[in-house]
Amino acid sequence: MARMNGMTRRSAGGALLGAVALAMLGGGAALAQDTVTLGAVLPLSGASATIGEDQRRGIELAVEKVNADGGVLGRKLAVAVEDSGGRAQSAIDAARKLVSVSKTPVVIGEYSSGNTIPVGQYLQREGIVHINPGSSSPVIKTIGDRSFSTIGLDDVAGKFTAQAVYGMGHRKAVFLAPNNAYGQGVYSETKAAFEALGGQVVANLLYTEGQSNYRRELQRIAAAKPDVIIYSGYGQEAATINREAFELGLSKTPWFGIYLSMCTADSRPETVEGQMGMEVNYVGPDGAWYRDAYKKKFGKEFATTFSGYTYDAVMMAAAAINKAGSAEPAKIREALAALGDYAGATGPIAFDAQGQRKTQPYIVVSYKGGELKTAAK
Amino acid sequence: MLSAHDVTRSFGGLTAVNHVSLEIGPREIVGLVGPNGSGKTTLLNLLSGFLAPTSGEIRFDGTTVSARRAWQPSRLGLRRSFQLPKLPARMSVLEVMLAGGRLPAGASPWRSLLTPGAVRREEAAFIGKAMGLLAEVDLAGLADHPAGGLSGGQQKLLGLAAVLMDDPAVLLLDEPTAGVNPSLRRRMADHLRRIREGGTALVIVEHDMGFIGDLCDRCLALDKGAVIANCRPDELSGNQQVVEAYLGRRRPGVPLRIVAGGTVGGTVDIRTNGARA
Amino acid sequence: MLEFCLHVLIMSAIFGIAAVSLNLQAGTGGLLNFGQIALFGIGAYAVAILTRAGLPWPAALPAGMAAAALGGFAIGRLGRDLAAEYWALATLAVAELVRLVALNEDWLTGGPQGIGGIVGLFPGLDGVARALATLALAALLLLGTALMARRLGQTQFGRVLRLMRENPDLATALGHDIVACKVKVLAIGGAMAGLAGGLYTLYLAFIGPDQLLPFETFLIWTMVVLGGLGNVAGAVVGAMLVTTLYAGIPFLKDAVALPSDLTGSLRVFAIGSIVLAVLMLKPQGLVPERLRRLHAQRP
Amino acid sequence: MIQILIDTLIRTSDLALIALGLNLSYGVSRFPNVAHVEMAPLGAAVALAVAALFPGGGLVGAAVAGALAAGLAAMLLHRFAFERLAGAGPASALIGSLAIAMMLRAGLQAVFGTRPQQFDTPLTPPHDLWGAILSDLQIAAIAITAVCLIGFFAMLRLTPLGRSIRAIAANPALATASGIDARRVTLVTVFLGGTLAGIGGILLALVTQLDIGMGQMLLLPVFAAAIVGGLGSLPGAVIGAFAIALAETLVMRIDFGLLAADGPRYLPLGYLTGIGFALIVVTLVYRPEGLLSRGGRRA
Repeated sequence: MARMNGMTRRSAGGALLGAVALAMLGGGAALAQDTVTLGAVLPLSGASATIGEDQRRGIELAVEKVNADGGVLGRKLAVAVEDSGGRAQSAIDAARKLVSVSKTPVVIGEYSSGNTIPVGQYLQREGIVHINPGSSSPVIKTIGDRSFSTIGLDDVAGKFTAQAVYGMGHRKAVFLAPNNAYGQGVYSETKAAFEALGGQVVANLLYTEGQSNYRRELQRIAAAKPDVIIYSGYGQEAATINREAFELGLSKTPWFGIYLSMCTADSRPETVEGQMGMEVNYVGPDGAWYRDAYKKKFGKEFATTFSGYTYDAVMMAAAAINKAGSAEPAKIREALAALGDYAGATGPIAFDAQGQRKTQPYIVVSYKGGELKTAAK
Repeated sequence: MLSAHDVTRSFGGLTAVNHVSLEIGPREIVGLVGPNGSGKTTLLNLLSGFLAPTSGEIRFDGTTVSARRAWQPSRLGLRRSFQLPKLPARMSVLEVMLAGGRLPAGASPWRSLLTPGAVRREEAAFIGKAMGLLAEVDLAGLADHPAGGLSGGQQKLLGLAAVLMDDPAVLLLDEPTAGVNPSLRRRMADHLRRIREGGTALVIVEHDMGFIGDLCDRCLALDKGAVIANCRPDELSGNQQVVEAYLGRRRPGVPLRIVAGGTVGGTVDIRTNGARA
Repeated sequence: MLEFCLHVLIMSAIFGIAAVSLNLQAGTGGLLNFGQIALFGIGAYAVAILTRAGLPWPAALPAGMAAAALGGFAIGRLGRDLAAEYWALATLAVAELVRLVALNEDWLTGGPQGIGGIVGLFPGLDGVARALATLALAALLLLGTALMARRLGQTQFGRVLRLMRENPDLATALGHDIVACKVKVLAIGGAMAGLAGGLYTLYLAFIGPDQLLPFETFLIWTMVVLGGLGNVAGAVVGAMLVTTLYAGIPFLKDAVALPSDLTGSLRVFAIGSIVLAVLMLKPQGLVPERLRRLHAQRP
Repeated sequence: MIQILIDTLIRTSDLALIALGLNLSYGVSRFPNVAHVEMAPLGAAVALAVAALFPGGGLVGAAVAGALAAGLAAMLLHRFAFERLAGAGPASALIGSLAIAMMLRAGLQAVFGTRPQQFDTPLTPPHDLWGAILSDLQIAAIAITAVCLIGFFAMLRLTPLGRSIRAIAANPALATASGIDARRVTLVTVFLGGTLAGIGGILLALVTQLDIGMGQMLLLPVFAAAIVGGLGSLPGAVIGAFAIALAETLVMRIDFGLLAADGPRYLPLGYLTGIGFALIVVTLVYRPEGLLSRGGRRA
């Protein structure tokens, strides 16, 4: 009897595995011939799920735009999005699935440097084009010749921020950012540039994301009595921080947000009134359309800046495929490298010799009356 | 061999064992009797090093028994059994026996990996010994059965047999006969006598006065944590203090119910039992 | 497809080692180690740091194992006389502290960016050949670990561990120092987990603090619980099943055309429900622990 | 000084109700229920949904609905999962509760999305209270927490239900023998525990925002509070929450630079969340029964 039982259980387990195996085969066949499919690995679940979802929406907007404009090579464009769960291992699993099963010539991803680097290294080995839309760690440069970034790496953003803040006359700054690859990278670059100019970063507060309150971080800022608070945060944390800063009376000190639209997306307008910050192109004369398009489609401001970079990644890949006249990875790589100046949602994009975004024309913006406005240089 | 010097143990405000001193000589069989809650099991736990005394000292074979190293007395030859052994369900009877033996090669992770030959030889000798002991308690046929699947009485016998794997010098037994059927009980007494012949001293906590009377050279009676009598078993019923301890404020003549072993209860009238002894 | 399958197999083997390690601690020894990923992580980071310093991997891997064994020793000493569930929570807290150190001490661990660009296994080989060589190495090490764990389970050491799991008082009464046993099994389990972590780092050429989240410990527990606590083969089977399922659920999404933002939740939900179903319907797992019949083996 | 006290009180009110609910459930179910903290986002999410569906219903109505939903969920989980799991021992129950926590989190994410949401509460300028700064909502949260605590302890002391709960927590067998319907009282107790966690979650969401992942962030601080106070001890949970809050606030504000006399030097913020973990470890090692224990020191 017990034996019988064991047998049925075992065969039940077998059936489950069988179903998965069948799905694996089916997944490969499901891709129709009249589409060109790119791949994307994004953190749709786990700690960075908000960002991953914003990235996915960027892809959705881009695919719609490309197909409305006639698709690629006369065929429709599709992007197969896989979830990394924010785990390096799942990210690589996903990339492998895209490459060896879905046969995508381009894979876009991920957000965390910790996942982007191994995914990029894997794609490099496989000869597949990798476009990084979200990680700004300088290590990305070393991945190889098949890896491109549509996001400016930390050194560019840090230098711009330092100059802007110094130019406003602030000398004593505190720095507040999430304790992750992004926050650390942008912190060290900003600090170096700001101190080279003669300023001083008196406190660096890299906070753990997802906390219920940030009073202790903010109390430390108050204790340091800075001229300016340079900060960055994703919609959710930034909203809490801004609210608590307001309630602590800290909003009297000038705030400077790195990617201000991201910092203010979920915040109450009263709490961020008067904040200054740097931003990519969304507010500028030729970038606002992206923000409007996002708002129109999803009914809300984007929660992070990362949707625009991902949008640009898909658009550039599509442009490269059209230019190459082929969906072969090697040809796409060449076309991407030779694409020249591309007018993206996040401003003009051109790659340097290492495939990284050469320049990023940031702008200084301010938050007034519920919206972001370009500030005088 | 084993001695307690002015040992006291209290739990919170309650004193379970109160200034007890005792001495167990070689090859002696000593019964530990007393009503429920008189501190017998606590004393046994103290003697075996499972509990630390609040004050006083317990010495075995020249060394102090310390609760911080409760495993040590057992290695030195002072072993104990449990009222309810609760044997593992996923270990065989023979495995439990082997666990009672001292197999240094197999117990070392290094040697068990690197010297399989030595481990096998060591085990072979102990398996022989274990089968012999199992035969004596009628469990040889169940050697490969799960130990936790045995009946309560069989588990007790197995617990006892496992303890004997290491030829202890002093054996502390907590109610060895509770739940064991009467025919086995008699054989167990014989068996314990033979163990004593082998050079082992025994301390037995027991409610069955017949069993105590049959077996013990000497009895210690406890009440409220203190030793109230130290005499031959047959002198117990004549000891006014002991009788009072058992009967308490009850009217004489009312049979006294002594619950033994938690799961198995028995009604024992101390006077009839005493008379039989 | 072939390469993807090889990858899943390599991952199964690596996590198989981690599962065998946890099975030795939890299945055989009854120790609810909820900080298993810390031991894995110590090995992973040690190998990453050493190979970055120029040590070749055959030297770095044993060093990583030693570091993780020390970690196991430490958490064993820490919980000397704690009750099982309390100790479990303590290990969870210790694992989080280890992760915080990995996250914050960037001079050593690279901080949130982790350590990348590690010279991995078999740099001379390419593509499928490299995957095959890696798989052979990982499978060999898994086999070695499993045989070792099985052997330890059969001898007196394992018997005492099992006795300790079910009745620590009885083990003590029979003269076994259960604290020493606990520390030993955690050190051995630590070395095994460190091996898995080191292999993981070498294979992916990367390690970062996100790999040390408590969720990873839970995945390893899922493997062991699913396969059957106390059975070495069960741990290996569990590791294969969970790794395959985890890698395979996205395919299910393609077949059934689920929106991609749901698959993430679905995957986590599926893992949770498998564990729950096994615990409630078949608590002994797919490959239950068997009784070791010593007597019958001998004439 | 006042500021530190206020900050501590705010953090205490984050943790106290949820920790109290945890210890309340532990008292009757005897295993550390990891899924308990997920009742906080669940309650808050339901409250938010109700507030959105019935805009006229008012905040109080929505909060009551959310709290009751959390209590009901805790009770159903106990009735259909934990009763059975606990029968297989605390290890199964612990792992099972981890699995359920994962499933709840994944389910909440699937239904409510990953993006945090806010209640529509008025934003008021801060008050200056003898140099300490706090807002109306924070005052309200502290006050509501205090009222809930007082009400709960009064119920425990004064009502027959409270006496039954205490009796079962102290000695289930004896309580059953004296005629208490243990199963029913246990279910009611678990319901109360879930409700308390739900209220805690709603307050958190009111003061800041609803983050579906809030349970994960609360897990260790809440367990730290419960363990520091003594698992199962009800006043202990509140005192433990206060102790954790005080430790976090103090350690983050102590200027270690004063000792070395070279400018302000604080503990890196990255370790803030580690304070709770460290306290768990320290408590378990030196005083496993918690600050408030009846048994006194270990032998």
